[in-house]
Amino acid sequence: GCGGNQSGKGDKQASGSGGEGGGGTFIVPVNADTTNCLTPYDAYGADDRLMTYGPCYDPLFIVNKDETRWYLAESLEAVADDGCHYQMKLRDGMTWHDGEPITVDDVIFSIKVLQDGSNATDASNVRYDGNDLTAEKIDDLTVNLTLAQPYSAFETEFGRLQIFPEHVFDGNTHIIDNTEALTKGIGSGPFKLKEINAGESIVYEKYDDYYREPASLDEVVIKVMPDESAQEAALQSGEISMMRITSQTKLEKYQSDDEYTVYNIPEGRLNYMAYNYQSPNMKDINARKAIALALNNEEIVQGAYGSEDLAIPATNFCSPENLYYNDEMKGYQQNIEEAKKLAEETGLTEKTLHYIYNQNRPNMKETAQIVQQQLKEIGVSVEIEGVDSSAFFQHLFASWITGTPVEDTSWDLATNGMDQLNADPASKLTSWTGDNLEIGFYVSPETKELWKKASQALTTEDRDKYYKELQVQMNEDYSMYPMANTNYVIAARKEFTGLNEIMRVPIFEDYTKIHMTN
Amino acid sequence: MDDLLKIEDLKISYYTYAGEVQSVRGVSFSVRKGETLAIVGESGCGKSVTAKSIMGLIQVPPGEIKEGSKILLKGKNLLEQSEKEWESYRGARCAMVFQDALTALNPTMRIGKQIAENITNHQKAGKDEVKKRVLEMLRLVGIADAKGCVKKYPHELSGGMRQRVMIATALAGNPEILIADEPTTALDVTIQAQIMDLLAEIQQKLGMTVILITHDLGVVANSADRVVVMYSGKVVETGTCTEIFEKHKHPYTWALLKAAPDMELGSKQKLVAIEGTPPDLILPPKGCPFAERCGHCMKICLETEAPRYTFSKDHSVFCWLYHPESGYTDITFDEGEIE
Amino acid sequence: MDKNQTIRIDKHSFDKVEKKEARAETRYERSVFRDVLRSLRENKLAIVCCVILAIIIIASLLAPLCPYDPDEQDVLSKLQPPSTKHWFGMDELGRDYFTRALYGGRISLTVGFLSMIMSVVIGTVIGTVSGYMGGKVDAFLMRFTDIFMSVPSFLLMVVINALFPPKVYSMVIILGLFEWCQIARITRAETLSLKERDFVLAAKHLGASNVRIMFRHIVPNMSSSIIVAGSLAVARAILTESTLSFMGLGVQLPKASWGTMLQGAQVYIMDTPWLAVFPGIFIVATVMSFNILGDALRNALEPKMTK
Amino acid sequence: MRNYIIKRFLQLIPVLILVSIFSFLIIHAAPGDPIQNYVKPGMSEEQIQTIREEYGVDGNIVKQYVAWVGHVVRGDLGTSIYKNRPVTELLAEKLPATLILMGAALLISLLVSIPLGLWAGLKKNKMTDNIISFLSYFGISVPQFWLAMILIIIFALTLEILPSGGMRTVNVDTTWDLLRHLVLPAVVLSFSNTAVFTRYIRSSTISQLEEDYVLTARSKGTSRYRILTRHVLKNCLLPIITLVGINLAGLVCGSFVIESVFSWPGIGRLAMDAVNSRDYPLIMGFTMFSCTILILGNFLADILYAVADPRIKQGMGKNNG
Amino acid sequence: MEERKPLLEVRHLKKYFGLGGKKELKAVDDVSFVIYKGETFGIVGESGCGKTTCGRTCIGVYDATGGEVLYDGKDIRKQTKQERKEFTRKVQMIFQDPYSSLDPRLKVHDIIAEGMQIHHLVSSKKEEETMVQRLLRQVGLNPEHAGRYVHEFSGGQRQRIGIARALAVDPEFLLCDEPISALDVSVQAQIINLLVRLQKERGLTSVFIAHDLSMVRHISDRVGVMYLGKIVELADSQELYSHPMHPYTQALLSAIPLPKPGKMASVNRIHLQGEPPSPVSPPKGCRFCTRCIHASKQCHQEEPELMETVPGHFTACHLYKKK
Ligand SMILES: Nc1ncnc2c1ncn2[C@@H]1O[C@H](COP(=O)(O)OP(=O)(O)OP(=O)(O)O)[C@@H](O)[C@H]1O
Ligand SMILES: Nc1ncnc2c1ncn2[C@@H]1O[C@H](COP(=O)(O)OP(=O)(O)OP(=O)(O)O)[C@@H](O)[C@H]1O
Ligand SMILES: [Mg+2]
Ligand SMILES: [Mg+2]
Repeated sequence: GCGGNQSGKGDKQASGSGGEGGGGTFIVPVNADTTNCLTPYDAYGADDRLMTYGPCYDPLFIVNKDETRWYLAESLEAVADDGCHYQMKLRDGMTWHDGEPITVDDVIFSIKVLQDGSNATDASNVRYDGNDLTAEKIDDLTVNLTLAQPYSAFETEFGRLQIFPEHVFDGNTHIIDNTEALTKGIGSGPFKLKEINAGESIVYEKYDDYYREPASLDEVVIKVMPDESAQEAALQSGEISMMRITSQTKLEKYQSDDEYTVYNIPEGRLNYMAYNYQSPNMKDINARKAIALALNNEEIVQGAYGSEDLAIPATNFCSPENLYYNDEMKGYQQNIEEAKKLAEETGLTEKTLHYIYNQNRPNMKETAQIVQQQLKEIGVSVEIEGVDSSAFFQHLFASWITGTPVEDTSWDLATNGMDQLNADPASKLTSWTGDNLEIGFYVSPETKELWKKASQALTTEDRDKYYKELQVQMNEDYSMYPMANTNYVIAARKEFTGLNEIMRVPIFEDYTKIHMTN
Repeated sequence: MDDLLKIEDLKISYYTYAGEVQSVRGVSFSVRKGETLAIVGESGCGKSVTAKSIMGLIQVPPGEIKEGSKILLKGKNLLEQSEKEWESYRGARCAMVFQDALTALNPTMRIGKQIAENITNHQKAGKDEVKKRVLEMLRLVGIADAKGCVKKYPHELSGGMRQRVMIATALAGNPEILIADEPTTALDVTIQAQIMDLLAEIQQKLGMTVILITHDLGVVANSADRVVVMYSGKVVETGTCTEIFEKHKHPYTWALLKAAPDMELGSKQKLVAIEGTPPDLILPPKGCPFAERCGHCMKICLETEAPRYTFSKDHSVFCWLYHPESGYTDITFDEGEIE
Repeated sequence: MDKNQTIRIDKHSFDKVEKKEARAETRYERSVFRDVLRSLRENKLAIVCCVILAIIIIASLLAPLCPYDPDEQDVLSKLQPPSTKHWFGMDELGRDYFTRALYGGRISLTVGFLSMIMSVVIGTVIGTVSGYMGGKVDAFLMRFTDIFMSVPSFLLMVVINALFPPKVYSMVIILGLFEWCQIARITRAETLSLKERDFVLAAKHLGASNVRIMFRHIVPNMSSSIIVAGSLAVARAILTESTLSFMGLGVQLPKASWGTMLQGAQVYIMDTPWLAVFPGIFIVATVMSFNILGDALRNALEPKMTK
Repeated sequence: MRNYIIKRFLQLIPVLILVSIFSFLIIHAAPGDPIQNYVKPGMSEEQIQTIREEYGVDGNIVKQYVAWVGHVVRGDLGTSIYKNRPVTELLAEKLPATLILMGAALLISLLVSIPLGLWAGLKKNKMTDNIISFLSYFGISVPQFWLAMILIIIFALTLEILPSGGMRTVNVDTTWDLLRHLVLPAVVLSFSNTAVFTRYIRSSTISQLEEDYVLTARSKGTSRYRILTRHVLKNCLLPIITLVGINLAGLVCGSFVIESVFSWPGIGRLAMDAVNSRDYPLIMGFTMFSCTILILGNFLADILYAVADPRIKQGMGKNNG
Repeated sequence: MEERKPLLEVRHLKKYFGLGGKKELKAVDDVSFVIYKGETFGIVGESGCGKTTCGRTCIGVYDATGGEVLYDGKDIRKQTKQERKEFTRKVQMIFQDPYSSLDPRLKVHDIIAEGMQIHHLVSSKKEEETMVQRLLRQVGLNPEHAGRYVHEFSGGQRQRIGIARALAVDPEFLLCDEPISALDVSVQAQIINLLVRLQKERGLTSVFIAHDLSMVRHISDRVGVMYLGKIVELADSQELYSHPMHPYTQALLSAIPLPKPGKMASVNRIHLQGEPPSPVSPPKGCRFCTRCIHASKQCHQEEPELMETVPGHFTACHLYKKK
């Protein structure tokens, strides 16, 4: 059978008939307009982009806490034990959507594009602690990879690279201006591009020559829908097939509604509150401690998220999804008396702290307001300001972004989130612990030292040891306040199944797992 | 008597925020076929309202024509007509020319169309026929370039031309009665004379009945057969033109005539002024409306409305001075009498 | 002949009445203010609006009398529907929604009023000076006004909003900044016609200075237009504030304005619609009342209508 | 007439220049570095500088402005920093959707407000008038986004007769489908304009009905209906032309919100994205674009008005304020 | 009256209004006359012929486009600031429209006192009050009227307030611009009587503008007749009315409808043809030539000058050239 809109109302084709063996159209909403580029060279950190590229491009392989899943790559082996030399093999017989074979040349090309500064993209997949990964072709399917120094997160980072075809760009690694090629969307994944409706939607259709079992769905549509309530309306009217849920009310509503299935997928994300180490108000460790002790994390999570399905209180800089999660840590315990005392001693009570949050992220506003209220209890007044993503990151990561130390004391506290799906925290820490690149919160010299050791350690045991120490150290430094480990919760129309097997959110690693039933 | 139009006890009020404005308070007079009847009186005395009521143009929510008022056209009470009947009456049997021709013409409609409307409203006529008649009308009112005029908009014409167009419009329907409400007030003396001549000429040609409203006694003297003098919503004196100008009986008529300097005498003597202002129509005085400003005011004038005293077939006056007991039985107003 | 049988005539009826000294004037006690009041009183809708506005304003002023703290959270009872205890229910953080709506009214109304005052003052001064002085001054000021009229104000409001921290006063400034040009236009047009009026000419010919003419003769004579424009400006400012808030550019948390409340409610609109309904109704009722009052005032102040 | 048009047109230029300076200043005064989305860790100082130059965001503001104007004169609004595409191209791409929406909204406003306004004016102070007036007050007072949310709940979710957002159903490309998607956003966007127009037409109908020429027409025996259609209508509608010109601003700005709530792929959302990402060239491009629309709209309205109103045509050129 | 001292001399006065573009409206075009101390000078003419403009330009309310106005021998355009202020005190005007010439937002007291305040003619509030009350009584209003707003008054009363305002600064020259044309017949005489009385009492020099010829005749010593921005005839009023020379004056006088039935027919009515031309494009030659029954070829080409045809009687017409 096939999907389509022959059923009743024209806009309900998402829930239209799919045959036993599959079919159907799966419509995914994204918040930002991603229709202007279909080449995954700039996907870093932007959820919407990740979702957009997902159906069309496959990663090389994905390293998870428990397993490694192989996609375009067949194997990755260390060819020396200095932690710097690897050899990767691609699967045989894979083709791009235009029929050209997928080879090592494409891998090397993709690496070069990312490393080419003129493309202005993030190279963290292929550049580690400032040093480029080098690749050397052995044959069409084999490539040798060399690192400048050992890097614990290499496999995690490199594996998720979504390569793109060299021939489309005629081998020219400066691709940013090549609008035509960028929107061709010649990918390696289970779905190939059917049409782009600028600003509206991207329609992918099943790619029959896929190197694995072809997908069960006929089509995947990425639909641009910035407004959350519009998304919800669309979900209910069947115009989209699924949406992300961020509040307890909705969770309960969809859980109890037969029309929908709710999937609860850990996203390995930590939401934390940063103390601005540059702000004079936060320099004193006791000031940070006062704040940490004043907060009741349980209540914050309960208030802002409302359900364990959405988030659990975090105790620790790493998330439980992380390889080196230190599960012995308990987090900070609320102690109002102590907090009051410390706040008075450090003079916090006389000041007004400035708290910023990213208003484009869910649950942050609520968190901020609860923190504000809780700090009021110990006599610390806080003014909060929601800023949009770009301005927010400007505040938090100015030094990191520009590569030079930037003095920013306009804020004291900030809530942010970081995803740690990558099983190894190294890549995150790269940015925080580079030589002059402290971001947002306080990083002590001891922490830096520990990180260096951890990321360059060669054995898992060593890494585990150092990372666990690191977590304790950061806790003692009061370098940040871990708040919540969140889940990615999806409500999907009930005819779609298999969403729990997409493995990673929000990337939707494997669209072939999604089926449509009647 | 061949009264074409007879108005009996016409009472009209307007309801405003300030209260009920009794614009017309029991006016009666009649118009004979073929004559020119002038209504004079100062501003706000109810001349226009009376005229509008004859055309059935009183807006009913703010205004109200009181019970008992009658406007009889050949014996038929117009006030009992349906709206449909009014529509076929207006323009065809009775037409009106307004004071300010600029505002009275639709600014965004060509002259020709505005005139033609009066024709097409009342008779089924072909396009060419209508066109011909429009041109004929324009020529009748003395517009030489009738063809060019048809295509113009009102603002492109001078004041005198507009007034002519107004007259042409009114005449286009071949009405029996033409009401001219201050047709020349906005115009200069020389143009005024032209327009008045034109009206007289047309009246003679077509044998129309004309009701001329004005406050300029000079205009009246030159064109009216009979005159109705109004003051504060009431008729104070009626008579033929000569009777009014030479044998006037009402102190107001007299004062009105004396208020203008005499061109003949030309000396710098003091003008005869009527002191005070006309009464407020919201709370009109219960006696004679002019009593407060009248040099002959008697106690009874302030208390009771004056009855009608008739002096000839046409001449009658509403004034207590002519009551046999007043002691003024035979009054002629000389300069010395009222100071 | 004589139809006065019913009238009693006695001997003294025909006594001549001596001409009285110019009698005290006939009753003319009508004042503009009373006319306006009378006309407003006749306009039932306007009365209803006055009452609604009065209730909203007084309630907002009396907000501190509410038993609840607008910021106090009770996360366990969040998103409760309206009940006798919490009239408008609880919001997403378990705060009493009624109390917040009242405090929100304080902000929305403050923003509305202050920005109105700002735009009225700026607009009137610029419009009057421009219209009265004419020539180069006029050309300059009007080009200046044109700029404000021609830029897509909303976009710039958004940008400016990012520039200033979203405090109440910055909101006021931003709204005032883009509202005055309308008023400047209106006052300029009126000034142009007023300055040709004979009484201005008379004052000028008496040697009055420009400032005196502008502020003693012209501005008072435009007061009705200014009042009307002002009432509409309040309405528009409240609406724009709520739209900005809705776009996430509102006042600082945890303070609420009706707009920020709506923004918060938007996410929950499917599940807890009352969160959107209550502030929405407040906005509509207030803005509508100001609009209706503005129009009623216009009618009342229209000289044609009063006489 | 021709001179007037030319003169009036030339007057637009200084306004556009001033607006551009003004917007440039404001936009560049906003905090946030436009290229921060663009700079990625590990980039060198020179690379960053190159990028700055490329997007015209280096050097002092005067230099930036001059450079920008230089490009604009050549029809080049620069390259969007965030989207990395020519601004003109981006605008052109989104323009049809916005124009469809704005056009539909305008059309609805006029189609609804003209009969309603005339009717209300004719039945002044009667029940119909009161109801229409109340509705139009409501229309002016209701926040658009709020109305949008409510209408979505009613028509898309409860009654399920209209789609809740977007411009087309995926894989369906019919006009009918487009119309169905257009209904709600266009209605919401037109709402306040409809209300304003209705009020305006109502009051101008009332005042036109009080004009002397109506009395003249009646004295010719013209029926009420004919007076309304032949005499009053045109005179009432003339001022609406200007009103439409002025209200274009409302349409452009309204589309910001509406397009976001209804996921309408138009220019408004592009602008919001641009603001959020401090995409200076795109913001400027958008500002200049909508400003041009507004100015041209008003210009056209003036000309149209003059053409349609015989009184003005003559005195044209008289007011050069 | 041999020793007549000129108070206001007008020489070749021009006032054009720009209509945008190159078009100009020549409201007053090359007008010269003299007003002597103590006299009343009347100006008549059809509406729109430039009477108001002429009057206002003479007293400096409008800036002249050309020509000069000498007041007491001094050019009013070359006044110092101080002189200008003094001039605004000495020269006052009364307006045509009693409704628009009084500020509706001010009380009568403030309207009348404004001039005194500006020129510091009173030193205290008390004095100001007495002055205002005296003025009100002088113009026939009650002192208690001072506390009212103008809209509470009738047209005639308003015109009195306007007169009181003008008199408040104790002027020596009064421009009366159609002070009665907006008033009812019954009130006109009141105002005229008042003006005549005040002029006599205060020895004012005045200009009286009207289109009502009989009123002008009643009040003026000398009269100028305007047509389309020009003075076409100027003479003693007695002389002018009894021996009008310019065809236009003749037509004008003959067109006045006399309130005597049958009178009109006896006078030889001159029927003017056509409409007055627009001041934007006045005819070449004599302005009146388009409507004049005597118009000759010369009239269409040459503009006649204002000449003294009879002693004290000036006419601008080619008919009288030879004399
Ligand atoms: N539509 C109206 N609403 C309220 N009052 C009105 C209306 N029309 C006329 N009046 C009042 O009725 C009275 C008589 O008015 P009318 O127009 O008949 O006077 P008039 O004699 O024609 O005066 P004029 O010479 O000024 O034209 C006036 O006091 C006027 O105020
Ligand atoms: N401010 C102005 N701008 C342009 N034209 C003007 C202005 N004032 C007067 N005019 C024109 O100048 C001419 C003379 O006007 P003015 O008012 O002096 O005439 P008037 O003789 O006083 O007429 P009326 O008897 O109607 O008062 C008229 O055609 C008039 O339209
Ligand atoms: Mg009248
Ligand atoms: Mg004049």
